[in-house]
Amino acid sequence: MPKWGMVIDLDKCTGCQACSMACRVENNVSFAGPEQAEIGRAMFWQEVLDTEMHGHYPFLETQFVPRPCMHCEHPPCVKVCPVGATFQTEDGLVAMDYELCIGCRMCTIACPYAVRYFNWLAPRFPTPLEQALNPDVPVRPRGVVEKCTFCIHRLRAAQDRAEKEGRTLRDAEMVNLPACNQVCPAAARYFGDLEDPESTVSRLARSPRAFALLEELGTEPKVHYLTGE
Amino acid sequence: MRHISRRTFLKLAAVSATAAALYESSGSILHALNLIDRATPPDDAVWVPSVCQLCPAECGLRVRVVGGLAVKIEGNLLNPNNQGRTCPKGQVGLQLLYNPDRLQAPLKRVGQRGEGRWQAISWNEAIEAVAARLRDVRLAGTAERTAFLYDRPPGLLGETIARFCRAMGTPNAIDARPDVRSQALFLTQGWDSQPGYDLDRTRYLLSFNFALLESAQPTVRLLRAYSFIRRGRPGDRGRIVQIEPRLSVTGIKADEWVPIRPGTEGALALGLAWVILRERLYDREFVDEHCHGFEEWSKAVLEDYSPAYVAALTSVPEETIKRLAREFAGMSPAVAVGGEAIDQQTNGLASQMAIHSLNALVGSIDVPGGVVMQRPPPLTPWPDVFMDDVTTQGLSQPRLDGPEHYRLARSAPHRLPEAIASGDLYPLEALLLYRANPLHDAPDPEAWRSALDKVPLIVSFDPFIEETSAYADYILPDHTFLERWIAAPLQPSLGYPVLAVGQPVVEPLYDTRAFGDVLIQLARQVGGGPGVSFPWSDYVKVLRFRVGGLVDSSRGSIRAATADEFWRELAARGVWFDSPYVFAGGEEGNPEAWEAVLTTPSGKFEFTPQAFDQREISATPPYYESPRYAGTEGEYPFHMQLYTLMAQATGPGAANLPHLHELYGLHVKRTWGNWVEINPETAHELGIANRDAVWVESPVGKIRLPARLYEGTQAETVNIPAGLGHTLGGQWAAGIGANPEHLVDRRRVDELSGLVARQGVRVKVYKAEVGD
Amino acid sequence: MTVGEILEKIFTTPGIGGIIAVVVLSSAVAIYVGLTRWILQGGREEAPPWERMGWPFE
Amino acid sequence: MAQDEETLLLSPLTRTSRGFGIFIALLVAVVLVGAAIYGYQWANGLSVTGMNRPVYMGIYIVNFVFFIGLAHSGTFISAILRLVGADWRKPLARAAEAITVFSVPFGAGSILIDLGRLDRMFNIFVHGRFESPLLWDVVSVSLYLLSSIAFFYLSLLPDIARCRDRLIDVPRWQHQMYRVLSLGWKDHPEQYRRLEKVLAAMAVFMSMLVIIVHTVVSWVFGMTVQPGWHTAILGPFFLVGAVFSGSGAVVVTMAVLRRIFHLEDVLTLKHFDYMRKLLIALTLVWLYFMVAEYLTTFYGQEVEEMLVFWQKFTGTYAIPFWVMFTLCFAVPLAIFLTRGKRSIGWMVAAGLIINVGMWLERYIVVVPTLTRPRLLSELTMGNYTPTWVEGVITAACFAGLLLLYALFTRFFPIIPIWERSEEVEAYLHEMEE
Repeated sequence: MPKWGMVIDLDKCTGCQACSMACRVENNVSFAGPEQAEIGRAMFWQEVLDTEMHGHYPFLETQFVPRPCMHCEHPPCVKVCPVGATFQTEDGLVAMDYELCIGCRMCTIACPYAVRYFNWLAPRFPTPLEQALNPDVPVRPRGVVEKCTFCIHRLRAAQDRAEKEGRTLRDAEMVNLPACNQVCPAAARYFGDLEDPESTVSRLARSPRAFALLEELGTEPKVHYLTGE
Repeated sequence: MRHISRRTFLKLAAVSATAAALYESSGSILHALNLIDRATPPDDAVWVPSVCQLCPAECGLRVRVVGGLAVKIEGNLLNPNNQGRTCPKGQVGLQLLYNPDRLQAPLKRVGQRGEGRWQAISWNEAIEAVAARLRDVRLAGTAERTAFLYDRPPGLLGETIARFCRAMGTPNAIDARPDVRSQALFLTQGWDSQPGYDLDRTRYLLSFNFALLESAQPTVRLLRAYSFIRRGRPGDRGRIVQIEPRLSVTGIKADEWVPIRPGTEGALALGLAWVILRERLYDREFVDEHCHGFEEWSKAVLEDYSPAYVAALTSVPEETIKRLAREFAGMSPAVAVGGEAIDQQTNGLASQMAIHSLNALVGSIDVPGGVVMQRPPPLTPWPDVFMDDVTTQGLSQPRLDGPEHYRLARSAPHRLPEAIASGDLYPLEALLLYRANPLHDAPDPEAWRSALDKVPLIVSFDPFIEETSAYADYILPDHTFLERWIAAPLQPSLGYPVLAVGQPVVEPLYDTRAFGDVLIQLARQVGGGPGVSFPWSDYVKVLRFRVGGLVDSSRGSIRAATADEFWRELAARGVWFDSPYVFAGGEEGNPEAWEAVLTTPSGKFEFTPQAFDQREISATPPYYESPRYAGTEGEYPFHMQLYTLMAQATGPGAANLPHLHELYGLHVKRTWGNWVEINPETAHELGIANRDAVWVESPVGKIRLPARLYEGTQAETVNIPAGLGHTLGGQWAAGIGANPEHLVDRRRVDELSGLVARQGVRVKVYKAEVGD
Repeated sequence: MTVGEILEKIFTTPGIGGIIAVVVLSSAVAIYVGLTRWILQGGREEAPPWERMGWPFE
Repeated sequence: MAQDEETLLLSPLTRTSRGFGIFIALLVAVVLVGAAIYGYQWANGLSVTGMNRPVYMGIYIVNFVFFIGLAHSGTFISAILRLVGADWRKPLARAAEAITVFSVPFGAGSILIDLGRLDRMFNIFVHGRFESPLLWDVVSVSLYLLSSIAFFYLSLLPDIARCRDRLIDVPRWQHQMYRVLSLGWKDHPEQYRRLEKVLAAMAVFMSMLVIIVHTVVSWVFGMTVQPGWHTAILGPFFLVGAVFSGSGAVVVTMAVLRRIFHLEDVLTLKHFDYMRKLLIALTLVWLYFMVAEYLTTFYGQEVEEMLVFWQKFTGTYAIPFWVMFTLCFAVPLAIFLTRGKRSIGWMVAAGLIINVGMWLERYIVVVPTLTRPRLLSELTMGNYTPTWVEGVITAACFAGLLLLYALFTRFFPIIPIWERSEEVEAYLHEMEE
């Protein structure tokens, strides 16, 4: 059974946010609008975080950190969900069942990476914008929690295709898998099977530059980062 | 743990959508139903090639179309420009296509100008009405009284507009956004285009205010080049030095940020040259063989631009100047790149020349990792336009905007308001606007308004009602780019010729028409000379005609026996290119290529351009003069720097894309609107706190913005992202942010290039009282 | 299946938690009703007249 | 005990004063408004609250914790003091238990108000995962509610019977009510014996339940790894806080009853002095936990923990934090050591102040942590200001609590009669021999 993971090279990342945008469009995330965004209700399953500026003028430093869901091996969010609306798939993805979610938001406060978003409002796609919705992805109703799925719909489609052709997914096919990965202009992202020691991701994850966010919490994130310089 | 198959997942999808439908208190049932049936897996998905037109980079796209609806945009893997990737703008094209605020049919003004009362009319009516007026202007023998103002027309449409005007017999094809870097390259190398850079092999990138990771184009190519410099060459991480007045995203990602006084970048370049000359670090071979006027130039530089003097001018420490010069000369291949912001100073052209001269000094002209000359695709040239007396007579007239008032200007849009208002030269009968929105993009909207009032006929082709189109008498709405054909040559970057071709990915949503087609229909409707000059029935025919050149060249990525076959293949792939680039210099360089690369009168790189002498220019090398700013230092203590963010698209409707607003300002954490960056200490002295509302006031106007205390700001500058602050243009454009263009004094102009010194404005900043 | 696995299942399997909740609460109700009845049954002889109309707790 | 005292205790059940009527009307009005506003929230979703990302929990959750805490007063007074055999509790026992029975529902209700999809509430029983602290909450809180009702009702039985027998001239429906609710209680010694037995047994059980319930409430936060929450002290601290605010509430109730029912000679200054001493102890214990928690955090100096720490001590939440400290510690202690000794008025003031302070304490526990999530970025740094909707609904919850309480006192003797009557004492005495 594969373990899907991602590697993000912070040295290549240019903070352009194409990943955030591709994710939104691919996953039918609606925009919050000025007022709602101002009070922190904008949703970015894949959000680019900008660390605080440090150093002394003019030698200032900050880092852009693209942050998808870490798809932890030990996800704190899954533990606290009272109804199993968020769960771990066999291949280690932390998925959501929007049908079960009761909107208690335990998962949102349990996730140390703040990757989980709550639908405070009904999704907004003023006509005819709804025509651009991705037919492979459900539109989440108001009152439930949603999050990055590593574009599970693309992954499953690719797996089905491979299955028909009687093979397993090739490392080369990964470049088109999650939308954020496919779009990255700096090619700073890599996606693939961490179980396969030969895959690009597992090789990069072993690099001396590799680290993960909040490793100390023992969540075993499946998103690894490569440091700048 | 559960295994969730794609099918069950989609089932969940469907169910959730139903739930959404049932639960929604907002949103119509129809809308909800729509969500449901959209949540079933598509079997008829197709990918259609297109070309992005949300910025001038024109990346190749692939659009996923399901059941006749466009549902996702990806990059076109075959296009060497963006290699299957896009920037954030590229992702939201569908929000333009399916934008609720699009015009749905041609409009005729019924109320007063700008009053906003319109009447939908048929295309035949519209075209006949406009054509009739244009015809009258021609028949009166005053063809020059029609003017066409355009702003960064996509693909080959610029040429089409030029031909249209020429055919109509008017010299007034006016570029609303003239470009200076191509003038610099024209003077020094005889190339009338911007320089390209072979960045993938550059080891030292000396960027003078070049927005490598923000607004510079071609965007995706540059982002890719950045990551390649960093990690594409094991063991050689490259070095990027960002010289600019504000710490931009590029500066953040660069190895070093060198803050500099706005407008003095040229002086710094000359200071670096001084060190390189004095320490004899320059490429003698290149200078001896391929340069003209070097002696004269270097003498002048060595006399006037000692590091001490330059340090005083630029506020860059003397030591830094020396170090940068040595690094630049020592770490080859190195390139010096001048950004767009430098154009927009009163010394823009001279500065760009000074910066580009550095490349010649270290022999980085047309060598791997250096400057390259972007070759255009071998398109079939246009046939000559039909010249009747009216046309000839009209073309012989002086241009309304009078670029000749400046030594090297090709167009001077900022002079139009007076020219039109006074009518001294000749009155303007008709003004056509394509993607030009002077009431928002240009300084002094008042002057523009009173000028527009003087024009009997104003026609706009905007698919949205924006500030200027609101003043039009007729709006003939263009398709959005996903509904029309386009052929776009690559912007200067890779060097070898690339032509991206886009086609309609969906049926037009509304009763709109492709601008190219409308232009042809107008010409034919006007009849006479113009009709003859446009023998093609529609724009696709024009493209097929021009692409014929590629077929005949029988070069590049597509070879085909017949033109039809070639066209089919081109449409299917969405791109043609002819790689690799052949360098003139370097080890395996091809010396014959020099003739093509250096097309100046001397056939050399001209430090002292002979083009100047031809135009009787008194200026002496290196032509640099200190910048002149609008506003006095006493009254207006800050330099205002305008810049463009990655999330700022261009063209009509570009400010009406909600997704882009929502990730607008990453580095200052502000979305949905722009802001003014202030140095924290300075702000403290002014009693301004983060997020306070402040007034930014220049000698010609003032705007209200939220303040952002940003460490990457020099004490004597403030920075404002430009592009927002629309008053019209759609529900997400109007009233979002403030428009700094209106703080610019259009009388401050670069006397050489004729460009308004958009960056040469001084402002004062003070806290806004509650209520005002 | 080891005890550990069983325990894990009890905690992690969706539905079991619900069953536990229902069982606990309903048994509590049962117990309290039982106790009440037991208390009331103390000294059921010489029941006052108004008790004769047959009350479920009789 | 004297016949006339019993008459006195039953007197409120026979007439309604005009003031009382107005009071009830007011409360009903507030509750109805609250209900309407909840309808508004239902229609527009939680977007009408001030909650956002990352502050995913607001004053609804604060109310939940507070009401559950308040509830413990009753159980504490009646059960725990019953165990230690403090007889002076007897007159207040019921008044206190009433607080429990009427505030737990609003605690549980607050959670439902906070749900994004109330329509799917029953998924908790259909798909419930016991690994989730929320399940523990559901079980323990509902169990607590059931048990308190049973405990309360049983101890009320004999007095309902008394009403049935003594109050013949009340309206028919009221008498009918007594008849039904008294379940045919016959004042038989054996019944009293069994009742005493059961109550004694339940007292033990309830006391344990209090501890479990409030610890579990704290675990909703404590089980996450968020800074400021992920500490073992949270449980005990919540418990102490609960008993603290509960006892404060008891003092207030005592005074109110004393005034309304002229129980000057039933609830004497002596009783208030007992409470005073108890509260002094609790104030100090509260301080002890306070110091223990924050000193540990401060000494450890973990980056993320300190961000929350400073949010409370000097940051956005400094004002509520220090107000909370003053109201929970400084002011009450001062009162108890000085004026409180003699003046019931001051005791009441202290009781109220403590509860305001404790509500603030819950707020300080819940919100600041959420404003400083681990992954640092201004984009995920939150602020939270409750909206008027949350305000109104909160007010309605408190009004609802008062309403139920007032109605109870109107129809049932709020001071236990049987537990204090000589006859019963006598019976039980015989039993022992």
